[in-house]
Amino acid sequence: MTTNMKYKTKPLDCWQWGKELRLEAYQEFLKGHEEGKLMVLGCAATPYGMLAGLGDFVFLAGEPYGASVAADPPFSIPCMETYEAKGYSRDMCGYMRNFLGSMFLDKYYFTGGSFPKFDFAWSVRHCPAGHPKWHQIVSEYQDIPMNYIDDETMLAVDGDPEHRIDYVAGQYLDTIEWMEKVTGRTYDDEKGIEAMRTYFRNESLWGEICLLNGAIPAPLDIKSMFALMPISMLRRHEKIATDFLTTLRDEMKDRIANEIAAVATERYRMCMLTPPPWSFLKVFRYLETFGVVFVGTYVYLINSGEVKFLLDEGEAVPATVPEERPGWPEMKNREDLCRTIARWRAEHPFQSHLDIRKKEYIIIYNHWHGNAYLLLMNRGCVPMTTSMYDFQRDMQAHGIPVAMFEGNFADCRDIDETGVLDRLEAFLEGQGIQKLPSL
Amino acid sequence: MSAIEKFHDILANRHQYAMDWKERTGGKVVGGLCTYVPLEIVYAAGMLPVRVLGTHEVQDVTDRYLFPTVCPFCRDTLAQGLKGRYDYLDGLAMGRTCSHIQGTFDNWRNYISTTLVYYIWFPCHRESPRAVDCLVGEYTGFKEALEKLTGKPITDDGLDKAIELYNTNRRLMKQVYELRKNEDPPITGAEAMEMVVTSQLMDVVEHNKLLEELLEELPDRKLDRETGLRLMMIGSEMDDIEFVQMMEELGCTIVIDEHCSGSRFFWDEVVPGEDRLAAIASRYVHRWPCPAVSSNFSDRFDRVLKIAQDWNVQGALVYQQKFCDPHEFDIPLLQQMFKEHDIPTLVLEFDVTIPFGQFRTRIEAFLEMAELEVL
Amino acid sequence: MITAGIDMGAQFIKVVILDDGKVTARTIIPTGFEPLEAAKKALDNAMKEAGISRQDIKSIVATGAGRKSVDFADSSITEVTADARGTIHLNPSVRTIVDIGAEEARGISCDAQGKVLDFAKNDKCAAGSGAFVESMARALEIKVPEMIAISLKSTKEAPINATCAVFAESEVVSLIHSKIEKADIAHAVHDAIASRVSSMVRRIPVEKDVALIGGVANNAAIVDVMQKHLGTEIVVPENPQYVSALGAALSAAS
Amino acid sequence: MTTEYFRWTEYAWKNPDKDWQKADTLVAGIDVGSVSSQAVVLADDEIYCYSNARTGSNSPDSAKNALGMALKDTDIKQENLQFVVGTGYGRVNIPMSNKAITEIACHARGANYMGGPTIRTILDMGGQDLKGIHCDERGKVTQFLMNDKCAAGTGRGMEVMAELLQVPIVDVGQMSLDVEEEPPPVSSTCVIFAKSEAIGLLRKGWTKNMVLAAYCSAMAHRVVGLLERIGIEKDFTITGGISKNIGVTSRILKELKVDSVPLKPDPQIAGALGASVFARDLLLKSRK
Ligand SMILES: Nc1ncnc2c1ncn2[C@@H]1O[C@H](COP(=O)(O)OP(=O)(O)O)[C@@H](O)[C@H]1O
Ligand SMILES: Nc1ncnc2c1ncn2[C@@H]1O[C@H](COP(=O)(O)OP(=O)(O)O)[C@@H](O)[C@H]1O
Ligand code: SF4
Ligand code: SF4
Ligand code: SF4
Repeated sequence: MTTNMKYKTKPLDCWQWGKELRLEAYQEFLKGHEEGKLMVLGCAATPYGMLAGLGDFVFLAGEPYGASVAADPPFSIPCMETYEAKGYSRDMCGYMRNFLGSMFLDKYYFTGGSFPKFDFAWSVRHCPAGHPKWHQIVSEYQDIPMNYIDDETMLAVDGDPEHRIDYVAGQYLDTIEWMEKVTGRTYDDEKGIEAMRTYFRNESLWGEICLLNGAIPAPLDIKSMFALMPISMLRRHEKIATDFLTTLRDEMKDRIANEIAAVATERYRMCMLTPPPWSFLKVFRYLETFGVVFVGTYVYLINSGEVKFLLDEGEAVPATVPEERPGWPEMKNREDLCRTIARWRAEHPFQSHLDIRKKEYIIIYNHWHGNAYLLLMNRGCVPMTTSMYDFQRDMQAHGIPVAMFEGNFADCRDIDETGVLDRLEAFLEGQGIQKLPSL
Repeated sequence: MSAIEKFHDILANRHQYAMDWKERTGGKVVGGLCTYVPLEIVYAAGMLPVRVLGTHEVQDVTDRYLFPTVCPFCRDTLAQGLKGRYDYLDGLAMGRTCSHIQGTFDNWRNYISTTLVYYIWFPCHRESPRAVDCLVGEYTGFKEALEKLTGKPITDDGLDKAIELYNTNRRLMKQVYELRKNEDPPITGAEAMEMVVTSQLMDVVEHNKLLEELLEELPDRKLDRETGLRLMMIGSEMDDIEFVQMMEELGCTIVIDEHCSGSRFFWDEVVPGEDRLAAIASRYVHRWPCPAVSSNFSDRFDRVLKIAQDWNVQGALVYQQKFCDPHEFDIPLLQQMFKEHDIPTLVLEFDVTIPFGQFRTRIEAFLEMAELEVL
Repeated sequence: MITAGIDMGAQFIKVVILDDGKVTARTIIPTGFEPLEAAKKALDNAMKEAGISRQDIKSIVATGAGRKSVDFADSSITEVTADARGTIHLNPSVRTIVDIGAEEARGISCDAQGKVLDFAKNDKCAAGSGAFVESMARALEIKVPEMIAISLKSTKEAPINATCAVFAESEVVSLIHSKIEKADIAHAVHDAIASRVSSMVRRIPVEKDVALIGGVANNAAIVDVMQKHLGTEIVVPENPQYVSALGAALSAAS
Repeated sequence: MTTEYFRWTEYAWKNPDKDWQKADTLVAGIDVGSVSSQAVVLADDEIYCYSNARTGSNSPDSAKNALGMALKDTDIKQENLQFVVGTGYGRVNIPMSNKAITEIACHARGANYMGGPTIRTILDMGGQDLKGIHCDERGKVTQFLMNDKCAAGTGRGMEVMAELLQVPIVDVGQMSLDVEEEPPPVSSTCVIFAKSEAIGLLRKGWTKNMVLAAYCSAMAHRVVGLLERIGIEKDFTITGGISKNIGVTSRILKELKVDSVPLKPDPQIAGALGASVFARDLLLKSRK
């Protein structure tokens, strides 16, 4: 094995810009009310571009916020302790505990100021019971209205039946009326549609970026992906995000053409299915000392519909935006908008049918030229862990080596760092991968 | 044998009962995970719906299928399937509730060979006016699947009859619950629980017959012990009769409950309508909600408080399966509500097997809190 | 060629000296607070036993939880690799290895060359380990060997549910109170451990032959219940506690 | 036999000024805990004698032993006791008791006896359990919370630590305060894992005092978490064996920013004392 093979590497040109955009998004919250914007709480999968129909808004998704808090233990621990002191259990979703704790403490992470008060909360029920229940607590505590969309469709192997789409689309329609009622504003269909067009475009761009990472050497590593992801997550409805993502995509193509790597010593490529352990991102750095590079994780590809899996061909391609798809109507009015969102979401649900997901995992692994999967067992997240063993068996049956470790990935107190590193080292040893001679 | 003893017996031999039923009637048996499978439709297909439950034994067969933080009830349930105790099932159905039981369902589908495994995508946005229509769509598919399994159509007549029988069943159980309002209830909490759990396992015709017998016996029945403190039980899945017995022996009586092997399961009837499936769907959408499908605290809390007051309870035992997030979310506010109404609460967390010793101390201390007044 | 393997366990340090594939010395001493000193001492003892000096040893490989602290070793390998190596050397037909040590248990699946295919470890729970046996023996107020002996004579099932070592201790005490025979309690203790370990081991494919190694493999009662739980016969290689150290010494030789 | 560092000295005490023969009521409370057992004899409403012993492997013997120790230097015979209440984890297996009452009620009652009617919150830290208890002015429990799932942060955990570091348990608290700077708390209070963690710290060159400080503060922190869930109303006091471990208690008080009412003669007998107070009440009631 050529242990010392080195690729060229250099920092991303657009990195600084990305950082600014990200911070801007979080800071907007402070001036939101002053500037007369609507302040809305949602979750990562809420198609919040729709809110544009109500005028200017700022949107906060609970999970990325919770993840940011989790990555900073001195801030995170008091949050979780405050949450527990209210009588809530320690074994629940870590993002949520950080988020709610921060609300109970009245401390907003990004600025240290007080926690924003929302005009309303609007979630999707993409993890059974989770998000609407979480928002229920916010709604009780802040005394604000809440609503949610139940759309975590169980994609039947041969597509969702029409009545489910009717139900989901109908909920979006009802929500628009509800929003008008609770905000006293009138919904402008045109604006809502326009923002959602941008939203879809940006999702597809992000999917394209993730897929480009299949190149050898990988132009981006997972740490950078996680850092840039909030742009695709929080600013999906903005044109500026399109500009940024286009620049990023082009830069990646450029890097690929010139074989510029994210990690100079890349020699073993690993893939994941879930978000990372936020308080323990150094695990990736540690594995780099073995020449291991993480090229991507499944969840950020599908959680809002960025990639299309061609199951029969065994390929993954960037999803086309709805209006460019054969058989999908142009969005002309509110009904079209709601139906399009429902269909779009149904095709890329967070929890599609297991048999389909298994196929997708293999496809994306091949696309990324993976050497192994790392499965993270997040104690705080039942939806993403219940079937992990099943996936593990399936991957192994396809000859894919699988490493695995568990912990609560948004709770720094609940992860045994030494144990985990030890376990990963044993796994790599089994794969014949040794630590690189110090560089 | 008294009706109460019969319930007890059937519960202890529930698999035998189901297998005998198959032999007697030549019918098929469909297992259900959770309480969102429309019993009326299964019964109208000439099949016996039975709820799949665990046994509270230690087991080591599920660790390779379910992650350790899946609730113990779901692990216990899957273990039964893996051990082959439900091999007699012709079908298994589930109505969407929480992600834990979904894990049980998925593994059942993949690793246990039951002929028909069916998932009903229950619309969990119960407040949405569109939920019933969606559920009718789901039921239509479910009905077809059952018809294919039996080779016989499900008729409107059959549905009417099933609706009528289950409504009767619910009404009779409610009558029994009414008697628990008495100053000295004629039936213990453990016995009442056996009655409800058997209703989830038995042919409804036979269960109705036993209920009628029971309602004749109860007026003359007196418990051989004092009622003690009147308690309510609230929480996630609960069929640990032994635990309830232990608890009541310590000097209290469970007079009312709110869980899915109790009131929550049978409280609401189907309001018959021209469109049978819509009538049934409406019942399941609007029924007393399991917190796993409800994102509206007050909907549940108002009902809980009302029965607590109607049954004149002096304390509430709030329990949850370990790791059960849908219920954990509700507990702090539920406790707060009880506190505002001067009803003391005790919260317990259940595992497949429970530490009797520790629980005992807590329950006794809880009872003492109310009783030591005498000193 | 002479090589040495050092297994830095949580409770014991084991050293094996290998001379052209033959074990010439085997030593064990408690890890204590100064593991590095202890490791040196264990190695010294081993060299004495083998009648060799430091210069004779071609290469030293360390393994075990404290492997990285052994500054005089030439390299280190994880316990998982060492276990597989050592076991296959002794019993080439083994495909599944269960190692139960003082604080940890693991299951390893490997091929005929000793290459690790998959493995599972217990996460942050001491309930399936030697420490658990020892603390239960304390609760029973008997010594471990006696506990093993009476356990093998048990005739009745008794339940132990708690997985937290401390709570299990009080369960043991309450079983004593309810006049359950000590033999049956001892059996229940072993059964509880075996149940925990085997449910962890089942996460990897369990194929024959199955070997049990680590210090706890000396515990005949555990071997007995493990066979029942895994539903298969279990081989215990000679000197099971030294298998990791042997694996490290073998790795030093290659 | 090697030294057993976890052991504290067993002891008994007798009231020199009281003549039990003159008392109208003579009752006892016996607390058989998971680690320790106490017996308290109450003559009228005054403590006549008490003992504090280690629990053995069975409750009846432990109860007999504790009572025997308390009565040893007196001429009271067991038959002289008019009513006995058993409490603690072994309460149902105390042969000489007339009634069993939980340690939760007894600790509240005992704390009320020793600390006065202003006590509202009691923290009982025993061998296996942590309890936060609220009571009213008569010492009647109004609410309580116990740890479950895991025994981290209890007396047994502290014993394992004492044994491991070879420090007598009675010195643990003082030593843990004897550090220049408060080290960060250990991350795991789980009894088994704290052990390997402590070893790791010692290997890193920490002193025993620092390890103890880190462990005591982790334990204090855990306890504070439990107390915050139930809420603290003044006056506050601490009972149980760990109340004698100043390393833990001082850190708890510091974190909670409250004072605790000292309990005389002995916070560890709160359970048995409460039981004896109940015994007296029950005796008087039965006479009516
Ligand atoms: N002869 C024996 N009988 C029973 N148990 C034993 C025996 N020898 C060792 N053990 C147990 O094995 C454990 C130590 O195993 P070992 O593999 O050396 O652990 P580690 O490598 O973690 O230090 C101890 O817990 C001890 O109780
Ligand atoms: N004198 C002492 N100094 C410090 N710690 C003590 C002392 N006596 C007892 N302890 C601690 O108290 C614990 C026992 O607490 P106790 O309340 O007596 O237990 P139980 O639950 O059995 O009633 C012991 O495990 C030990 O950690
Ligand atoms: S999906 Fe998992 S991580 Fe995300 S909110 Fe739900 S429980 Fe938490
Ligand atoms: S409480 Fe709800 S989700 Fe849980 S078992 Fe009962 S019906 Fe199912
Ligand atoms: S609602 Fe709770 S008890 Fe019921 S299946 Fe889900 S996690 Fe388990």
